[in-house]
Amino acid sequence: MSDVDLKPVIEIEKLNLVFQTADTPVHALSDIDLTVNAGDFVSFIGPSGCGKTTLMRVIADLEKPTGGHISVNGMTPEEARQKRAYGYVFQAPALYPWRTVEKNIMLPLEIMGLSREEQKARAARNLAMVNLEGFEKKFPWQLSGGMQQRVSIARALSVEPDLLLMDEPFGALDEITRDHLNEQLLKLWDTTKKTVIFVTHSIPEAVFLSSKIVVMSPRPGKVIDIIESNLPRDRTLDIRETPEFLEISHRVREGLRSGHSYDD
Amino acid sequence: MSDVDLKPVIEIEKLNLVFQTADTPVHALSDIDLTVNAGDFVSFIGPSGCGKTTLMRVIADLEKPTGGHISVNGMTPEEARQKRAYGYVFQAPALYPWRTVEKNIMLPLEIMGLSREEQKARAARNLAMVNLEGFEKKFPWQLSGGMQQRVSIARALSVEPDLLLMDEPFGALDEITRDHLNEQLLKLWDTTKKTVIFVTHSIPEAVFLSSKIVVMSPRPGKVIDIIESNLPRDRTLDIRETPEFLEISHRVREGLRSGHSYDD
Amino acid sequence: MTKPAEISKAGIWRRLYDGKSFPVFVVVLSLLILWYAGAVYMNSDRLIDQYERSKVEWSWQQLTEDAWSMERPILPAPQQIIVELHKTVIDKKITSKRSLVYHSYVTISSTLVGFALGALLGVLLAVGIVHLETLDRSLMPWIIASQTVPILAIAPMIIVVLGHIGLTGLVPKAIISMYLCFFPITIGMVKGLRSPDVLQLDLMKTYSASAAQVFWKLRMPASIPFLFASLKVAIAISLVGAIVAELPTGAVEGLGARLLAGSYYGQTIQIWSALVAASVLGMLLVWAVTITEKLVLGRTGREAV
Amino acid sequence: MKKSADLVLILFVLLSGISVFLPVGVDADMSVQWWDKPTAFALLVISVAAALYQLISRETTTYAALLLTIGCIAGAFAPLILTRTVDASGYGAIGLWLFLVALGLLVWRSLALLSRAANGNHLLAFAVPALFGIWLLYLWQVVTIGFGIPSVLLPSPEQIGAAIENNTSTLFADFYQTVVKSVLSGFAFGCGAGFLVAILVDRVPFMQRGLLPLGSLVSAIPIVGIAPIMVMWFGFDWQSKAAVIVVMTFFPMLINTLAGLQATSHIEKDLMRSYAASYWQTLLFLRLPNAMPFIFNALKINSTLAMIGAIVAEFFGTPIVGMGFRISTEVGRMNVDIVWATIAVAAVVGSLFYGILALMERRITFWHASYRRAK
Amino acid sequence: ADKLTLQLKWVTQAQFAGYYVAKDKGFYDEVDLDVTIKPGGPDVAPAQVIAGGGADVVVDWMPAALATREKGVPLVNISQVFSRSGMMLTCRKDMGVETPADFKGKTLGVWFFGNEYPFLSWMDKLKYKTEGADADITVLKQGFNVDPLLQKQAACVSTMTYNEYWQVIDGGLTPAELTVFPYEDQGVATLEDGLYVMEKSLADDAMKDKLARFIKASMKGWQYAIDNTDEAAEIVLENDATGAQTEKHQKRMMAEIAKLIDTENLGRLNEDSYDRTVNILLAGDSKLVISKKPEGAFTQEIWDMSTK
Ligand SMILES: Nc1ncnc2c1ncn2[C@@H]1O[C@H](COP(=O)(O)OP(=O)(O)OP(=O)(O)O)[C@@H](O)[C@H]1O
Ligand SMILES: Nc1ncnc2c1ncn2[C@@H]1O[C@H](COP(=O)(O)OP(=O)(O)OP(=O)(O)O)[C@@H](O)[C@H]1O
Ligand SMILES: Cc1ncc(C[n+]2csc(CCO)c2C)c(N)n1
Ligand SMILES: [Mg+2]
Ligand SMILES: [Mg+2]
Repeated sequence: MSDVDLKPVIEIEKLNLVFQTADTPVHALSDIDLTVNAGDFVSFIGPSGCGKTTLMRVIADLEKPTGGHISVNGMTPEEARQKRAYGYVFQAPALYPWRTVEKNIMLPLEIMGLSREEQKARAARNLAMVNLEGFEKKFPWQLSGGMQQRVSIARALSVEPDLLLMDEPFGALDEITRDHLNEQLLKLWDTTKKTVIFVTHSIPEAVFLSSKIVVMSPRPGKVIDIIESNLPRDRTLDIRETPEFLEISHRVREGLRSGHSYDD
Repeated sequence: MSDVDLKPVIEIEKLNLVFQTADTPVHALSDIDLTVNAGDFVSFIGPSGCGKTTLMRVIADLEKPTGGHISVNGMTPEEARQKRAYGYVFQAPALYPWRTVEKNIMLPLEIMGLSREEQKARAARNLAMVNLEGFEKKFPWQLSGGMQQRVSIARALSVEPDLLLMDEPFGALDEITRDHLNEQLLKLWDTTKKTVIFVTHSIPEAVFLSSKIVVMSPRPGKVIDIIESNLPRDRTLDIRETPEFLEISHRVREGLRSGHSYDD
Repeated sequence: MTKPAEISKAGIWRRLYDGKSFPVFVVVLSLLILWYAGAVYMNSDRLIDQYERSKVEWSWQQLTEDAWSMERPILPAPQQIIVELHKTVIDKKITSKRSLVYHSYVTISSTLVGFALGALLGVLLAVGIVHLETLDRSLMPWIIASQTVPILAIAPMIIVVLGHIGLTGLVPKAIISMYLCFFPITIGMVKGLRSPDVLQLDLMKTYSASAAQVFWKLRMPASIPFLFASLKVAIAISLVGAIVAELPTGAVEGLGARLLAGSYYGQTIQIWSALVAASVLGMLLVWAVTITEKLVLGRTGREAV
Repeated sequence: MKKSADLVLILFVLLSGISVFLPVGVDADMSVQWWDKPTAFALLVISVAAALYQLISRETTTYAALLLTIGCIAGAFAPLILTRTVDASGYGAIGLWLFLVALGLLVWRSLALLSRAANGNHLLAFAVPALFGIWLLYLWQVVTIGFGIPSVLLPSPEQIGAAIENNTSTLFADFYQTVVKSVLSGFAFGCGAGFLVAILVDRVPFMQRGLLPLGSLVSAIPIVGIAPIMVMWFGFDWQSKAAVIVVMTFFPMLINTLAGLQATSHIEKDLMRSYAASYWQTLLFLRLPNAMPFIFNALKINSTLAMIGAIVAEFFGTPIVGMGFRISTEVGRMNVDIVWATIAVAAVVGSLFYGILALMERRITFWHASYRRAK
Repeated sequence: ADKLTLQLKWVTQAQFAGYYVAKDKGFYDEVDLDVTIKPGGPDVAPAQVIAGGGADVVVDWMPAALATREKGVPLVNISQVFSRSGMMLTCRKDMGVETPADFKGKTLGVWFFGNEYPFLSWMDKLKYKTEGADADITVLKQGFNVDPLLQKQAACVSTMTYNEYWQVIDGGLTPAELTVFPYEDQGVATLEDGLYVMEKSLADDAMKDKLARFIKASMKGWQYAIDNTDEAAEIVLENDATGAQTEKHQKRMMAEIAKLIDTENLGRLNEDSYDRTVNILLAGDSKLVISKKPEGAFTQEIWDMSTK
């Protein structure tokens, strides 16, 4: 477990969310219980449509739960959002096409009312972090999909939030780039002691990054396993060959398989 | 090497393709040499932008090379296309939103002028193959991204082509579904003796599926390694723990890394 | 790869063919030929009638010649219009009441005022509709209904009513022009202001941005291409509106008055030259909007839709 | 509930309170007060009571919305009674106008409540714009009567309604001539031609490059200019009106259809290519369905253009029947009520025409993203 | 100077020469008036303009003015400039029209917008039905010009002696090829251009004085125009803002206009003509224009004041 103090950042109890659609209601989240402590790196993993994004959106106050209780930093999600308590990386890049890369990163900073210099400085710092120096003045459509996704990561980081919500941020990237960014993210987490909530489809990625892995299953979306990882905080990619790593991977895979609808 | 006769399906020699863009020409494919034999399962792997899609499109006669020579089934790609020699799964689902799932699958069959019953039968068979029975009458936008991608796979299979071109067909799927479809595809390949050309970002997937792995590198897009796999044709997922598998994986990773721009 | 020299040599025809001016030239040329033929066809009835009543011998050649030079033709020949345009655009002093430039100026000024008012009204309505649910629900059907009222038919009454409250001259014409042109702008802007997708809006929500910030940083820039697309439609409409509005003001001056006077005296050539002037004016106005669009969108790095 | 909403209601109560102490009309040179007309005064009290109830309960249910609406309607009858009973030559006075302004606030509030309740409720979703329209008609009525506007300038809705009732057969004959004969044929021919030429031109890109720039030239031609020419060419009956409509509707259809045909994405086209589909198969299976939203866009624009075109063209020579004829003739005869009756018919027919097209669009292009938006 | 606005019935042309001459020659200034002349047009209803307060005096035709009066806009004739009607039906002989009996089954062009009343009275007198399925003649709402006749779309069109008739001639037809039916000859002539004001203007003495001065100067203008037709036509041309009128046409028009005006008691309404007009409008069964004898539709008071 992590070596920082165990102040809970997110507390979720018996959370339920039902979408009212035209035909039948969709029970997207069912009786979710979860606590995330300060400094945790929590990964959500589970088949498509199991509610990972929805749970993340509830935490971010982009979706209202239909039952149960949730608090973020001891406040309601709405208050937390108004306090700008988190940074959110969406599943798609969501860059504004009329703004350059730099201006896109500066957008939240403008809204927060930071000084021009500070905005510029933060944009430059975070662009470097995702290996995109020199692309400041390009427009989003001049970048490849993977590069766009990296810009959106830089944008979320530039807010310098204590809580980082990331929804499949590395989905569109090839393995090498992905490995590289995994290491960068881990370094950032280790040094800044942020709390990170992370959605992924990749078991190795989840195991490599997380201090806690939440395995979910669909219809209705629920948590079927929570795996605490005792891998050291300062890990490198080599750790993926260790037996501890493979063991956790195996447990995640088993959890996934049991929650899956294919029974072959 | 595969046990079917070694009739070459695709022969590519010194193939070049330069895109004329507004500012500088992009050398997307440079001196590609490649032979694909009947019954081969060939995977293209390589970093984003290395020309995998472009090469596939040249084979499908969706892009004209600017130099070199290519033949498909002994014909020019154009003739092969007009003979409807292949089925193509695009990187995006490309379903028509005004057609139901079933109608989307029937589209190529309508164009080929098959009888109504035959169309229906094939649609049903292939929907079952991708585990989407019961979704016939839904519209594409009522499905999740992964389901849409599976419909597009069913559509390509319904043509029952001898040559199957698949561009990252499983990109949007979670690991379990992906494993499941990998197995299905392999079974199909093994029983019908199709030739498959496959693009992926995932090393294990490439190794698990292929009889031949083509590693590419970008700027300009070229082939840097071709790895023949001697794993048996009828493999199961367990094979991923064997040393042979890991050895091939390692060789692919090395190839990828050497062609990659990050040198850390 | 092909060498540049080869491209240019083999491609001179290709380039003409693929370009814009050559196709336009060809189409215009064929239209002109059709036009001349049409002029002979349409005017011949009356001419032959005349020949027969005055019992003169006539030949086809004479018929063609006469058909292209009638004083009050049913369809004037293009060169007659050009001569008339030359006479009224170049030869006349632009302050003269017989100068088309003068009349165009009169029409343009009410067009531009009407367009400005229409753009303002259109954008304001759209902003209201996007931000206030009540307006969205209650106003939209009536905005559509408003356009099915034949404003041209009630223009005279509008002029009278506005005259009653002391608005005369340019203002009533501008108001009629505004009434016609605000509609496409409202529709386009509503579409544009609503074009940001859920994700783009959610992003703003995660920053807990104020409504004003969402408007200025997201909705407004997202709507710019839509705005320009509708402005192009609207400016042509506002020209038509200004011309129409000139009729019931006593048809004193402006292209509309020219059209009407020409029509009143059966001066077909005058009608056609006023029509041509109006169309060219319309094209210039649309072109001006397109240029502005290029400038604005160029700054934001986008291309026109 | 937000403060601004309360403010609106408080303002209403305040303004109507003030109006009670002001004269509401002049009757034979005597100023009339609210309490001279007990029924009207009672109605005012009801509307104020409804506002006060809402102010206190602050409910946002459908029930509360309906209650407030009833208050509005009750209040609205008061000025009607006043303008009717106060001597016709005596105009409304300051108190009446003040109350009308106050009533506007109340109506706004009740519409806001209703539209909130209208989410998912089809009946209410229809009622909100209908009530708004009735409110506009109502204002028109009260203002024309209250300010004593001469009916040769602007008749009241009541007079217009009477004109419609008394002239049904004329109005129907006009409708038949203008809409059934001119508009429908011109619309069908213009849109059909635009569509077919678009498909033709799409096959020959050369024509497209040559023709499109002329499109903006033609769309800037004022109808008042084409109409006399068409009458000269096609005679004074409906054919010339249809011709004007053809000219007006042709290019919007052409341009929209072309845009629609080109709106297919690369990947969708590549898919067809990979099936070695023929040109016509691609057109039928892919490009036409994709162009449908654009085509409907043009149809909707053209529906309003066609109505306006037919009516205006009738100013330039017609047989003595038709909506444009009626409007232009009756203005000269000072029968402005018939003019407005015809305009009302035109507006209703035009809106119906548009509405039918919009419904068809919804049916046919149900798959388009604009109908799938969640909220 | 006192301000006064005059709304014309039609576009600037010699038909209204008197007013333009009075303005140009300073006759209005002489009586301390500042007159604004508003040209009309096909869509301008003078009665509507005056009811809307857009003018103090309008030039209108009597049938329209009386009809308007019945509709509740109390117009009063204060001066009648034209003593005779200039309206005619002009027909093509080659389409078989020689007498009114030939109208049956033909298409006739008529002006509407309130100008159709004399025609309808005439047809009523001839016992022709103009409307409905069993109509004896086809009526066509004539546009702004005489094209229907030139193009044989109609057998007859309405013309004014001073205007459209000459357009027919300019259009290539000769007088010998035409049959004309002046309304005067058919006994259905109604009074045309007269000056009308709202009843309430006559309740105000200052206004009455202003009107009298206006009549005085206007009639001086008309007298001058009749005496100097070519100069008058040129003054009209100068005032034509559309720049569409031709000198030839305006001079011809001015000469014809002069023939319609009696210079004796210039501008005074002849009460016999008034009665005839009213009777024509009241004749027949259709009662299309007015249904009862109008009261107070004219006053001689202003004209009398103006000659003092
Ligand atoms: N707005 C909505 N309306 C109705 N149903 C919804 C809505 N959003 C999500 N759902 C449904 O809720 C369930 C959970 O969706 P969610 O997006 O959270 O899945 P996920 O785990 O993020 O999947 P993926 O891995 O594909 O991103 C799905 O069944 C989905 O269809
Ligand atoms: N139509 C085009 N015009 C110009 N350049 C293009 C075009 N299509 C592709 N390219 C360029 O060609 C190169 C190869 O692109 P390609 O799509 O084949 O990459 P890929 O290997 O499929 O990448 P990914 O893994 O992201 O799908 C890229 O640099 C791309 O920018
Ligand atoms: C649409 C139209 N309506 C009425 C008239 C009739 N009119 C009014 S004033 C006047 C004198 C013309 O010289 C005439 C004929 C017309 N011509 N066109
Ligand atoms: Mg998700
Ligand atoms: Mg690709």
